[in-house]
Amino acid sequence: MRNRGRLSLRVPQPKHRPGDKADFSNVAVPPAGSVERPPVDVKARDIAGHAYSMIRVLDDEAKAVGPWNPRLDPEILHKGLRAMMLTRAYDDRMYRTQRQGKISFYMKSTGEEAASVAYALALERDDMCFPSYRQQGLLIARGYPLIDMMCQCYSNARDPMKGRQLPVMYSSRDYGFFTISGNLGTQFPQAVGWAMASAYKGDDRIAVSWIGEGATAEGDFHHALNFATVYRAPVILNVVNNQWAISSFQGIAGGEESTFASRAIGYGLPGLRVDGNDFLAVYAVAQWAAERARANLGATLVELYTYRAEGHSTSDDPSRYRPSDEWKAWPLGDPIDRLKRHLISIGAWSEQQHEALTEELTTLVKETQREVESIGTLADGSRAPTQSMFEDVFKDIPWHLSQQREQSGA
Amino acid sequence: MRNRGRLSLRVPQPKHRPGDKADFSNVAVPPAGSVERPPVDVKARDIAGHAYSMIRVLDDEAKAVGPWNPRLDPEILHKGLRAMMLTRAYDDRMYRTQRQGKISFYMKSTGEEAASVAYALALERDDMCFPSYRQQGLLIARGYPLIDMMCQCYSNARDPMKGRQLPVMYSSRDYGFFTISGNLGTQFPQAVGWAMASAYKGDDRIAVSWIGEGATAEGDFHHALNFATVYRAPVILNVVNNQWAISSFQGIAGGEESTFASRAIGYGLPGLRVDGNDFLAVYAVAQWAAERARANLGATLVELYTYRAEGHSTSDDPSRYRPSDEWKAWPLGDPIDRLKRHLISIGAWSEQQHEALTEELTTLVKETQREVESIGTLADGSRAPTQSMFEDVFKDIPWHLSQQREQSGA
Amino acid sequence: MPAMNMIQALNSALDVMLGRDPNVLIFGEDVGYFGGVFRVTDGLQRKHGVTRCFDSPIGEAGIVGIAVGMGAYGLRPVVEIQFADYIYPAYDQIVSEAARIRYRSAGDFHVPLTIRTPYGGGIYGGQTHSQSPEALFTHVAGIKTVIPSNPIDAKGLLMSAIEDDDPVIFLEPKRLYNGPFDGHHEKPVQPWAKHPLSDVPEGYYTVPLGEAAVARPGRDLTVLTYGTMVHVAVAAAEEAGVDADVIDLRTLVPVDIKAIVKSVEKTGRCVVAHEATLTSGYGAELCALVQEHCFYHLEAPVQRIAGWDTPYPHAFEWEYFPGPKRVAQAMRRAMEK
Amino acid sequence: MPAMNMIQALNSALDVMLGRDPNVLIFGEDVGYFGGVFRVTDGLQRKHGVTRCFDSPIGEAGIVGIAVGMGAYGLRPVVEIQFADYIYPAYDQIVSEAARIRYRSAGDFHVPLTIRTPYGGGIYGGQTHSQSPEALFTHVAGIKTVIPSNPIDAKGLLMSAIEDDDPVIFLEPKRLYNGPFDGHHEKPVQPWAKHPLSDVPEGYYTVPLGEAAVARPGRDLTVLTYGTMVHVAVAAAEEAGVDADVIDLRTLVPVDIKAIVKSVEKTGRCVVAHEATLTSGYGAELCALVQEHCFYHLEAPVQRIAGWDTPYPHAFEWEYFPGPKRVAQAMRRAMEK
Ligand SMILES: Cc1ncc(C[n+]2csc(CCOP(=O)(O)OP(=O)(O)O)c2C)c(N)n1
Ligand SMILES: Cc1ncc(C[n+]2csc(CCOP(=O)(O)OP(=O)(O)O)c2C)c(N)n1
Ligand SMILES: [Mg+2]
Ligand SMILES: [Mg+2]
Repeated sequence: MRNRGRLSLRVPQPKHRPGDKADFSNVAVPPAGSVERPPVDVKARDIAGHAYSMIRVLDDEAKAVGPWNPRLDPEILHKGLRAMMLTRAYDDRMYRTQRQGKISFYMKSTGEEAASVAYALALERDDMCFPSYRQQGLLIARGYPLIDMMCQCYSNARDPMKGRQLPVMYSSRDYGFFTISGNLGTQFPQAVGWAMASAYKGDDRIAVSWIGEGATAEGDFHHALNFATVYRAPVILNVVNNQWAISSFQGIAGGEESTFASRAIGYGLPGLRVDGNDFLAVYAVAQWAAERARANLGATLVELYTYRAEGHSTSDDPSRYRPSDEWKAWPLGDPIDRLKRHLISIGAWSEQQHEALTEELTTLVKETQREVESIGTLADGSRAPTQSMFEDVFKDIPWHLSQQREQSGA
Repeated sequence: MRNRGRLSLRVPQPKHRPGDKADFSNVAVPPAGSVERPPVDVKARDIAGHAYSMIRVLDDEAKAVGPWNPRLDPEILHKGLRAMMLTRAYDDRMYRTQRQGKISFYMKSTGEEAASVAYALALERDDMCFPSYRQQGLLIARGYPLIDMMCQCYSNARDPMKGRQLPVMYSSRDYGFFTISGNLGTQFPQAVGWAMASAYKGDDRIAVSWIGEGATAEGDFHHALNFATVYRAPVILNVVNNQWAISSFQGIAGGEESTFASRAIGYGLPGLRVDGNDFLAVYAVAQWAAERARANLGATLVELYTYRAEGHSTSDDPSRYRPSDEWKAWPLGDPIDRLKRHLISIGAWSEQQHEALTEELTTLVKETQREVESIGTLADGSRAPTQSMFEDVFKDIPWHLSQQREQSGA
Repeated sequence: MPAMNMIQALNSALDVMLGRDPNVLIFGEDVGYFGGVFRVTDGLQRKHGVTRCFDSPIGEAGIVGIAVGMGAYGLRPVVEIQFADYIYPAYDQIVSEAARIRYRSAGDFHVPLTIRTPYGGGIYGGQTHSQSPEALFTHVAGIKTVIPSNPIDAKGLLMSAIEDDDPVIFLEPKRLYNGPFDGHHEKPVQPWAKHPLSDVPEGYYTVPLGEAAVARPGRDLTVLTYGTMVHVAVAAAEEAGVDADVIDLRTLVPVDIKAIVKSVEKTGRCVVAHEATLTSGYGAELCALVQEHCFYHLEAPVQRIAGWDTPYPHAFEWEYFPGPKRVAQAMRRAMEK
Repeated sequence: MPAMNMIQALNSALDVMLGRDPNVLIFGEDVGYFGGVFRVTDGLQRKHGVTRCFDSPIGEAGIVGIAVGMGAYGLRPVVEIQFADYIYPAYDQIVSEAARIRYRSAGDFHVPLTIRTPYGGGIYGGQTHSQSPEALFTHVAGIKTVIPSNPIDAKGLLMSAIEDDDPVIFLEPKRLYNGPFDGHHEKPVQPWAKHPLSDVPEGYYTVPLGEAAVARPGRDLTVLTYGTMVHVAVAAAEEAGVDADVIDLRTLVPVDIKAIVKSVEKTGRCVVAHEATLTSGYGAELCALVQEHCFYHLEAPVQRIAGWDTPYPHAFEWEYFPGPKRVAQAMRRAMEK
């Protein structure tokens, strides 16, 4: 065995860096409609191939095709389009607001709106979501008041989080949206725990979680899959593979060696890989996995294949580490544009209506912002009462915190 | 979607509990020789099926058959047999020694000797092992002085660990045996790190690690596989599936939903499932994976399918949670017995020789023990100097530890 | 009332709570069919069913992460970490999640979670079966830390912890499971049955969190301690011939500052004792509190007695363990000055 | 010598060490091509090659576990945890492994590992970008904990840490990266260039671990502090009109007890200041040490100034941060009595 060649350390590198021309010809995009739709009680092992393919419904002409076509009423499609467009309008506005120095931080979900909005519409209203920080579309699609979202970002006196969290770290029990953590991955096993609790109680609600492809490297990803399989938890676990984790490409998370959907296989769970920019495909997969979960058949891992069109957050400048035209070269397009074209192709939408809606939503966001700013901004001093910073550490304030509150003069 | 049946929580249960008759008819045991042996540069995805089958070389007549037959010289087989038998004799003796109250704790590896001994012989002498607590066979097969192992268990004045660790928590840099942790799973990413370091330095040594099937639920299992795949680390990662983790059966670790070897698939690593009680099969797989690692082709996950024949440790009483005849019903037999029968079948061994060797090894262990006890036992007060307890916390003793050493009167 | 040892008392607490509240459930490594490596959950699965007390995979981070999600749903999970030494993989879920969910969501969610785990030395467990990690939790805002020292308290505190709407780390002094232990390892083991605090009511009652108890009233010197060391301190007082006021803190956060101040103002002298390593141990906080609140009453420096700043060395169990001799020495030092 | 800010000084330390020792390598989240979210590793991959400074998966436990294995091989890994708030997933590998491998193997193996991580508040980072977890490491035997407060020390201490044969937690006060900060957030940011301690030698030198520095000599009162709070304390001394002896501890374990005792014996009064939550913070240890070593010199209780016992609340950055006003108050309290 001796006298072998020397070993060497391999460090994965993305195909393109700033200055290079973006090129995704290595990304295999199967034709829409080409992946089989199994019954929900299929054995996981029998659909191992699904983890390597890609479920797609909208074809190049924006027609809905194939067995995964969820055949939705145009009403639902309109809802979805509106929620995705509102999410984008809101993101754009808040991004600029941060650039104007009015809020401290922001994270857009541009290009990934279908990953949350299609789920929100496919799930029951009281199914519980355990999002990461890029699923604001869930709140918007479920009709959470935009003004409350914005007040959270402004940390003003109406911020439901009382100024305790960075912008975008929403929480709403009423809207089935679990409090966002700054720590990556922690929500994944929590969702499984919530689902186990639901099963334990004989409830019929399921849990759904989202994690970035980068964060799948955390131990909590493994714990979630493992507990989910052992206790057959009614949960849907989504990996949002948007190709990037701040500056590191998905190969640093292991994405060059296998798909993230295929991680399911070793746990005996179904792993489905989906065109994440195809509203109908995401909807159909959410429906399938929810039905499976509700039928007591356990968890599904879903890889939502998409692209992070903008910077990681307002603290990030992606032109430092990737070609600036990657988003344009992205082969799966823009989820809003694709759904719009589909609606037009079935005669349920028009360019004029689209323009009018864009206009309407932009105005809505602007007006909401005006209202929010009339309540106040952190910079003006509008925020929760200072003494509230000592509350909610515990249910009741213990002596040492009331002493500290006193010392603080709050 | 409403008006579905209620959910319910599934908690896996083993097929048999104390009082039941053990029955492993559900364990699929493919015939020896039936699994293909691919070239070491095979693509992981092309051998996904290997994760669900079982590599076996010794058939029911103890003949070595099929493509994985490593065709070893009888000399190596004799070495392996001897090391396995010595491991068992040593285990038996130390177990009794604990029962006599002379040492505080012990853990046997009975029934699993091939999982370590075959590896020790298949690897290069300077490949680095990151064992869990049940691979004492590695030290024995590599010729580590039995007396030092025993002194460690006695925590006496010659204990190389200076009394710092529980019995069986050996360490020997010289014998390529990493210091055993009491914390499960931590060695798995460490092995990957060592292997990455070897690759980084252009070395040709590889690392090998062992984890129990129960401990695969720890996050470190995931970290190891993930880093190993990303950096293509020259490492062999073994899951010793001995069916039990203290009182919980392998289903609690997810083993009813898929095989542990199949966990490799989602990382794009080869996952091989092996008859862990078949010395030749374990040897052949170790050789294959080592060759692959040394050829800079990266990591392999190996599931060693075996059975923990005795209690988890001297603190455990397995008759409280499993049928007492399980070991007898175990379809893969006893690794020592199977290798012995093979050697006899090829005319390289006899019952007489076997008896003589058993005798010799029992005497060796007894005599070593006599020597060890003449050095001293913890109960008699033989141990490292008391002040040594303040050493090795840091390389140099800082002021606060020298002050504490003084206060202690040591 | 039956005499119970600490294991029985804890088992009874769990049994009572499973009976009272269908939202209580128990899981952890080996806690189901087998009843736990220390038998604290013995019989609970058989009595209450497999979904109410069950085995979990060996992944402490997973156990706590799952429990956090269950807590958010509205259950009251009680999880066991087999040894406190194995709680570190779960540290992120405890510190970043359980402890902060109420705060970060402004009360929208909270996690009524109890984490039980055996801690401490005295059983020749070596470096990974002997640790006392309480100070790693007392530093974290949003967690309560509780340590009982006898069967009556153990049961009452555990029931309070389970009913509490905040996450509680419940550390069980494993050396006290089967009998009181004053550090005299050379003496035969005493069963709890002979101790008055083993006279445990069978049904429901609580011992409130945040209240200390006086384990031994005295006038000369205050000892602030908890867990196994309560018994060691009481023995040391006799041996040193010091009339010590031994305060069993029971809850470390929120600590019973009134009981501390009252005692130190009375005695003017203070010894702080714990098994955990000295540096940055909870004893440091106690020292700081005492000198902040009682500086002008103090006649001598507060003496800290603790585990040495080393891992727990298997062969040096009794050199490491801060036994009665060391505590008595500290008492004498505190009295001399 | 060029003026360097703290980021440049740390970058220079890493650059020098990569150049001097082929066994040094760097990895962590975003540290490779991009050079780290705070740019501390900027340019190192380009200069030294991809295998010497590279991106890792987002798994802190994995990062440290891998580094432990590399250390056992004989390398000197320097890993970055992107924010100290994200170190908890790695806590088990740090506490149970890195810290204890030398001890448990009786010196057979050791792990010369450096873990760099930005800590502390002052940047509106909210609860998960502002934490100061030093006390969670000072309690653990076998780890050294280092915190610089200026560019010269940052570079010299980091080079010492990398050369040290024991695991070192190297906490970088992120609010000081770009300039000294005395807590007056309303004032314009000062660049390091105007500060004498930015005059950093380009090449190799070390600042020894375990030695404190005097940040401001004084006679009236001792301030024990580190990191960002050094600058706050110096400003507070001016504002309170107190001639404070401000000790910049630089290494928390092993701490420079001689420097502490010398100063407190001189002044008889002491303030301890840190950003971390008060309860069981490292300040508690400092209080305990001061009263143990200097009881009879103390004229007033040691005053602790720290972050409140709450998570770090985004909108209350300056109410939470223990700024010069609070430190000055504590100084006055310490002087009054
Ligand atoms: C435990 C932890 N480690 C590191 C970070 C810092 N961090 C925040 S987001 C991020 C990248 C996440 O990438 P990915 O999971 O792919 O999600 P995406 O941003 O692409 O949606 C990192 C490293 C963190 N928040 N938590
Ligand atoms: C982190 C951690 N959690 C729990 C334990 C307690 N423990 C020791 S061995 C064991 C069972 C391990 O089972 P398995 O991994 O299957 O290994 P085996 O004993 O069968 O070889 C448990 C739970 C531990 N040592 N470390
Ligand atoms: Mg991503
Ligand atoms: Mg096992």
